[in-house]
Amino acid sequence: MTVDLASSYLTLAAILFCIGLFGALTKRNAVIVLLSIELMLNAVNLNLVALSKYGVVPSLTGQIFSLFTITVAAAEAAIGVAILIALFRNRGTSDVKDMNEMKR
Amino acid sequence: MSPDTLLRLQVSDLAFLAPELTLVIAAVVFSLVDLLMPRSFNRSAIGWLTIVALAGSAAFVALQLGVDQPVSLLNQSYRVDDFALVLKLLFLAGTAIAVLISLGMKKEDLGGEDIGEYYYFYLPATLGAMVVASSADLIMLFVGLELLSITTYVMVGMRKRVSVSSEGAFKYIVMGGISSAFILYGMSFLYGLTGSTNLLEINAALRESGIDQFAALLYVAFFLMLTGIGFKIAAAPFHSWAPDVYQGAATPVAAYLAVVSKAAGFALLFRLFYTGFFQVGSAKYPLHDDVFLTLAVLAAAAMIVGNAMALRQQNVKRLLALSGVANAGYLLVPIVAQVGLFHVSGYAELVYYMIAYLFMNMGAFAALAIVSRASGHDDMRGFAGLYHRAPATAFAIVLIVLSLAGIPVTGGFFGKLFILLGAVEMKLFWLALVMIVTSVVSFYYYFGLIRQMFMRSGSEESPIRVTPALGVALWMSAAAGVLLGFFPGPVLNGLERLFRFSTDFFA
Amino acid sequence: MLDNIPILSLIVFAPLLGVLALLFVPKENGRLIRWIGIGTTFLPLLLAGWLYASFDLAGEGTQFAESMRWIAVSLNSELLEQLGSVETYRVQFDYALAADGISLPLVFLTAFVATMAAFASVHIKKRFKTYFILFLLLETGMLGVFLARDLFLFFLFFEITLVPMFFLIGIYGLYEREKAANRFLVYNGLGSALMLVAFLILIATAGMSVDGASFIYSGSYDVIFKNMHDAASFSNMGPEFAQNFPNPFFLTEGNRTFVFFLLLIAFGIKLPIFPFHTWMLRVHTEAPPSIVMIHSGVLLKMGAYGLLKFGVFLFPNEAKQWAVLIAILGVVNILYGAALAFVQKEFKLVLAYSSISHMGIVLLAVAAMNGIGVQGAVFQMISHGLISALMFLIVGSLYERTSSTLLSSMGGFAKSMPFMSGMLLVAGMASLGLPGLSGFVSEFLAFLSLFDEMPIVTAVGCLGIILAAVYVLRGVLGITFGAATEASLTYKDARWVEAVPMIALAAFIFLIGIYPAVLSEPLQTTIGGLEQLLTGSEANGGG
Amino acid sequence: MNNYVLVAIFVALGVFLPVAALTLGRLLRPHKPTAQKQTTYESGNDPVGSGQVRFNVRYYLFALMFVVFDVEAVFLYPWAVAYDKLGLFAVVEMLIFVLLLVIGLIYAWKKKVLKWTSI
Amino acid sequence: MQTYFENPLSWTGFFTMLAVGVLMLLIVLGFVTYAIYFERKVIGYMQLRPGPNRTGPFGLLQSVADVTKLLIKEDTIPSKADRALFILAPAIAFVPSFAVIATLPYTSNLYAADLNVGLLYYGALTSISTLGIVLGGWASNNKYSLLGGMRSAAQMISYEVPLILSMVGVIMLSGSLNLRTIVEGQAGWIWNWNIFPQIIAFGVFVIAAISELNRTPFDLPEAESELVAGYHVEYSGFRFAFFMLAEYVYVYAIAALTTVLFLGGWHAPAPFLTFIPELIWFLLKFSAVVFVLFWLRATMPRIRIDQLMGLAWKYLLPIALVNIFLTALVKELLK
Repeated sequence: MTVDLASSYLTLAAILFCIGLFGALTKRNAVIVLLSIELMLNAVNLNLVALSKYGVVPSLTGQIFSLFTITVAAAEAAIGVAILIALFRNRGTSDVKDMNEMKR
Repeated sequence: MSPDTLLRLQVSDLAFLAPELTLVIAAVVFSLVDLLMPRSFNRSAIGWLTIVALAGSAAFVALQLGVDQPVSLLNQSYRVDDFALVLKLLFLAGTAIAVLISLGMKKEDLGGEDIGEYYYFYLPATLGAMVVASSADLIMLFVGLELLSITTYVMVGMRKRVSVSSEGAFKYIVMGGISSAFILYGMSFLYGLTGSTNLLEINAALRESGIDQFAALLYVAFFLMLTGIGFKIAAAPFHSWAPDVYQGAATPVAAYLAVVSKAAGFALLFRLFYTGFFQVGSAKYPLHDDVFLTLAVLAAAAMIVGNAMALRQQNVKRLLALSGVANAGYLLVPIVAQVGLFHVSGYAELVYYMIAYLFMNMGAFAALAIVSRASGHDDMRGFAGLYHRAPATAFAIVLIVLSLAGIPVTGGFFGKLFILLGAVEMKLFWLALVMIVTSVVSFYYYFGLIRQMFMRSGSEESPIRVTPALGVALWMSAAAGVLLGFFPGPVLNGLERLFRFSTDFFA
Repeated sequence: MLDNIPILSLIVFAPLLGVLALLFVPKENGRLIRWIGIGTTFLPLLLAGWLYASFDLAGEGTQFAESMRWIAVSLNSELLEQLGSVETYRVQFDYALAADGISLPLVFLTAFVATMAAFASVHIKKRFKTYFILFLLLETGMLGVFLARDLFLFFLFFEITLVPMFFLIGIYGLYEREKAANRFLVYNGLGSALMLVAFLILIATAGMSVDGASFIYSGSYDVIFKNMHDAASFSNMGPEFAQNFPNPFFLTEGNRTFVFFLLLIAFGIKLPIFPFHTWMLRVHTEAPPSIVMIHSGVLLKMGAYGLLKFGVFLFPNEAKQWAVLIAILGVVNILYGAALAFVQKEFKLVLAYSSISHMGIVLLAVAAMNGIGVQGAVFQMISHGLISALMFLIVGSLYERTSSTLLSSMGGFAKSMPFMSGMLLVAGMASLGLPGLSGFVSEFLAFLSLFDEMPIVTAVGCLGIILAAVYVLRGVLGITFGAATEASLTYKDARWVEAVPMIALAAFIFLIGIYPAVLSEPLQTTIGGLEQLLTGSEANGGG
Repeated sequence: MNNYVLVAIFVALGVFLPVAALTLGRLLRPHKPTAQKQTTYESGNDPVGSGQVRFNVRYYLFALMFVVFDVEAVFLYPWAVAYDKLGLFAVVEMLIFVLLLVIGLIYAWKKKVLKWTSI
Repeated sequence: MQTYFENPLSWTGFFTMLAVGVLMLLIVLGFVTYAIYFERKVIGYMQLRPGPNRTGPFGLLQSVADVTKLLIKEDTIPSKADRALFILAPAIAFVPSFAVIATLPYTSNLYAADLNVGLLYYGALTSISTLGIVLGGWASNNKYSLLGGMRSAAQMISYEVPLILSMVGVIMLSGSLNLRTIVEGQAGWIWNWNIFPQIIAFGVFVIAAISELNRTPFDLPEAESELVAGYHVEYSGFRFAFFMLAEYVYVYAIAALTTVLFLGGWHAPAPFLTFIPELIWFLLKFSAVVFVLFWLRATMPRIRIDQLMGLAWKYLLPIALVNIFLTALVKELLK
């Protein structure tokens, strides 16, 4: 592995991933939560693309993989927002803290 | 990999993909039917057609069973082997029962206006599960998994006017998204360290090169993937979403999540960790052993947490969700009890328990559908006095509950028994103890249902009407549970004959 | 003639005939249901009597053995292809029944107590059909436990008793019935779970046998028994195999102790041994009398039987090694039960604690680890089964009249109910071990057996007998001759449907007390082998 | 690589221009804010309520459609570039893929997503 | 130029590139200034009026004067607006419009950045401008601008789909995403220009492109009659100028892209006309496209919004898809 270059990309990806995870788990606004998940997936994309060039065995597969990730992320985001809209219509709020109708 | 060297799909290969194609075509056709038919058209027909499509697909799968040499399609990324075929049958059966349960329920409790969509959404979801079972490539695994997940997100949120449904769906999509990200992140490292997304190539690369050089990253990859898969199979400590999501989902959808979705998660885990990490490790970093030790700990945690939390539940859907958490723990045990001198992979045990789990869980949800149709809620007290209102149904539910609790002579009992036997063979005494003690704890809440039905009297005394579809689903599950209990031999022998570790995973 | 008839299967499954018949009777027809229920219990009783009569007293080992392959699951065929010489490798669970000297009297006891309890079921007032179906299922389970010759089958029957009991307690019990049913289920479930683990470990190790080119794991008691006592028999698998691999079927010293303790706890819960007894008190107080008869009379014996058969017979070395512990547990049981029985205000609780105390005597006898000890244990099991059945039968009848079992509310029944009072006295005297009654024989044997080994422990245990006399007399005399209330004079004596089983039970108590050979002779057939086993095991020990 | 340096320079210039122009503008233009000037414009009336009103969900549906077909393009582009090397089978595969998406379009059409009914 | 691309980056190379960038910026600004003048003149003549003719000779300084006016005009930010976003929005709209210029080739030797994914780069960057417009509409905290912004975004993303898909046919013909390679593939006679084999795609492309530019007949986001001025109601002074600037830079970009993709770029319509310099050919085609855009504005009425969306999804998108497979089919048949 071309350690230097790869590791800087990987570090960036790791940071993005952690920010995304933090946001997804702690933010109150549902839209931000969804965005955070997108951030996590994009961190993965960065990782994949970086590793496809600087990995142990460089190959194109990583970039192909990232295409699929992008697609899936798009679908997930689309459905996430759709569900959020349905929820907003029922509940009138997009605050994650208000999603507690089902505690027991 | 230039395009010229790609192993392309041949027309002759389509025969191997017949089960999947059946579902795709059916989904497309049904969606068009649903679109083009007038409003007066009874959408239940689509439900029945869905069952027909599932049966057709199952027939194709059954025809392929018993392959000597697995078929690899699409540049080695898609495998038709017995491991996958058996699981596919399982998925299809589970889906069919879920659809059957739906057919016995009120339209408003499922998808309301979108009942047509509701029915044919089962097809792509199941297709996703089947792809997961068959794929030997990270990309394919991921795509299959996401097809399943994303479809189920929608299915959970299908009841747009019901607030809990949307809430459950939102929680599900957030947790599902996070878990996908974890799995992907782990996969990206695995890819980076081997330069391939093919599981066999990954395994070969890791074994050849030795892992000392980048062991840390490999461990990171493993734990990331495990976390993600832990979410998907709802194993503790990654189970927190399950009760909420199940409660929000329509009953058959919850059943689908509990059975098919979970089984697909196991297919993923089994294939990924067995093929990917088989005999990978070095003296300094015994990755392979660590992987399975971690899984053992996860199994124990799931069993303990799931059963402990289920004790307090009054809502049956939440209860079943947590029972599903515990069952995820049980199902992990045969995966942990892997290759030893006289024990090769717990595949037969795993699948046997999955079959039993399928029927008992589907039966439990069918029972819930019957009861909540009458009472209008999912609470435990809806079962009160059921013995007086519908004795036969109560009896069937007893059979199902016995199977869930693992009391002989039922499928659930034998499932657990064989899992335990495997664990004991591998000298995993502590895990066996945890498993059995926690399943005794589960008696308390499973028999809670029986207490309600036989020892309490409900607010109403009028007989409960059981719709034919629900009745069939319930009795079929109960009967299957009992049959599996009395005659476990043929099924297990069949599984044992079909599955070959060396060919199914490494050919 | 008997060779051709699967008599043991008939005994076990005879109650199911009743279940089948009951399914077709409309539930409104209470009378018919009762008669079918009671009538059915006579089938196994008669068969068991016949069995007892035709048991070959001169024979050794098991008799009337039946065996049929039930589940055979081939394992890991994939590995075998590489091994070569082995053709099949499977787990096999047989449907195997057999009677030996220990199970024979217990089977009879079960069938007998069940019939008596069926008579006592006249006190049941609701849902007869369900009641009798469950009752008969329970009987099948109990009979199966004592006859099963396969570890797995044993476990199965053991578990089968749980579910009907759960229902019977939960539906027909008193006010706190659900709690009692839950306790019962969870405790016993735990016990059977631990038992299952122990069994599975045994099956996966000592359960191995080689039959030609087949490797078989089985739960067969005989195979496991043989393997446990003859380390060399493991190697009946071909020599070339033994050379190539370390024997994977070997139970290490630690493992053996582990399994032994699993079994001790598992059966200890059922027995019940002191810290695990709380569930049993609830069952005794909350369950309907007929069910308590079964429970106290038979179900508790399943624990003792299992401990003997699996704990002691399969692990004689471990049992010997820990005999002091078992003995101490026994003494604790005796004294604790007796002491608490003394202070109870509820007659049912007096009886419940007395059961704990009496089961302590069984433990004590087991700890002796010799022939007389085993004999004492079985005697005590039978004797206590009969006595407690009689006691609870009477208590049930009394409760129907008085609606209370508080000692303070009962008294002076000798006048209004002379027959029942008499029976109560008989049971009480037997319980405290009056010579000529069954209790004396068993207690005598138990203490005698242990005296050589552990005189001090035995002496302390004997204290329990004195205490027993005190609490039994306090309870029984209070009820019969104590101060009568006004109401107590109005009660009617036993109806014939109550009287018949009382007389029958009392008759057996006398029979064993006067002519113990009726029990000891069949016992000898099994104990003979045991003596040898226990003395010889040290030489062969270590598996 | 250097191509991208040039691209970066273009982006930087693109950023630089507004910054420079607006900074320059600040020196030149007058700055006399009054409350009247800073009210939200609502055709001369006093503004009512918040400006960030809830807008029609229809916009979201268009966004969804866009995502679907934009992502389709992500797959079509590499396919188109490598088209000469892929052969007829790839055409059929892509045809199936596109047909599935067209079914999505028909779905949206039938569900009246494409019909613009309000603001 | 090429040497700087191939060799390792040096300071000389960097400053050369910087110079190129600044030059392009100036050219583009010049273009915008005179495109506006040109547009007003064209429309003026078409409507039988002279157009701007007071400031400078023939009114040539009219646009300069307008820009100056905007520069010294007071810049108000509504008190209710989201200040940070309000300031950011025009820049977000403008930056990508300028950045896409980097990849456009003018002649076989005259180009800025030679990206092998040029077309993808173009498509990716242009969609960012939509964000600027939505942000502007949102940040103003004004109902008109919000609706205008949303409408504009809806329109732009709707037309982006056929725009992108119409280019797939061209990519299939040339087998590359590099704009220079695409132009190289159109050498020779005029019928080699992509406009002929890809006439369907060209039609779709032009319609979608006009709509992307928010120009008549698709200028609904700024429909004065109902939305006052659309997303930039609240903008004044130079911030407003940047929205305008972005729009006209896109006119430049689209015109150049149309030339490159469909009109043969710098190639002469016939081999014997190659004596005329490539740049001239390019500029001719480029100017023609720009003229057509202005011409359309003078001619067409604004269409209704329901027609607008219907056109994109119900007609252009299926046509674009059909075009892809027609191209594939024809290519297979000709093989």
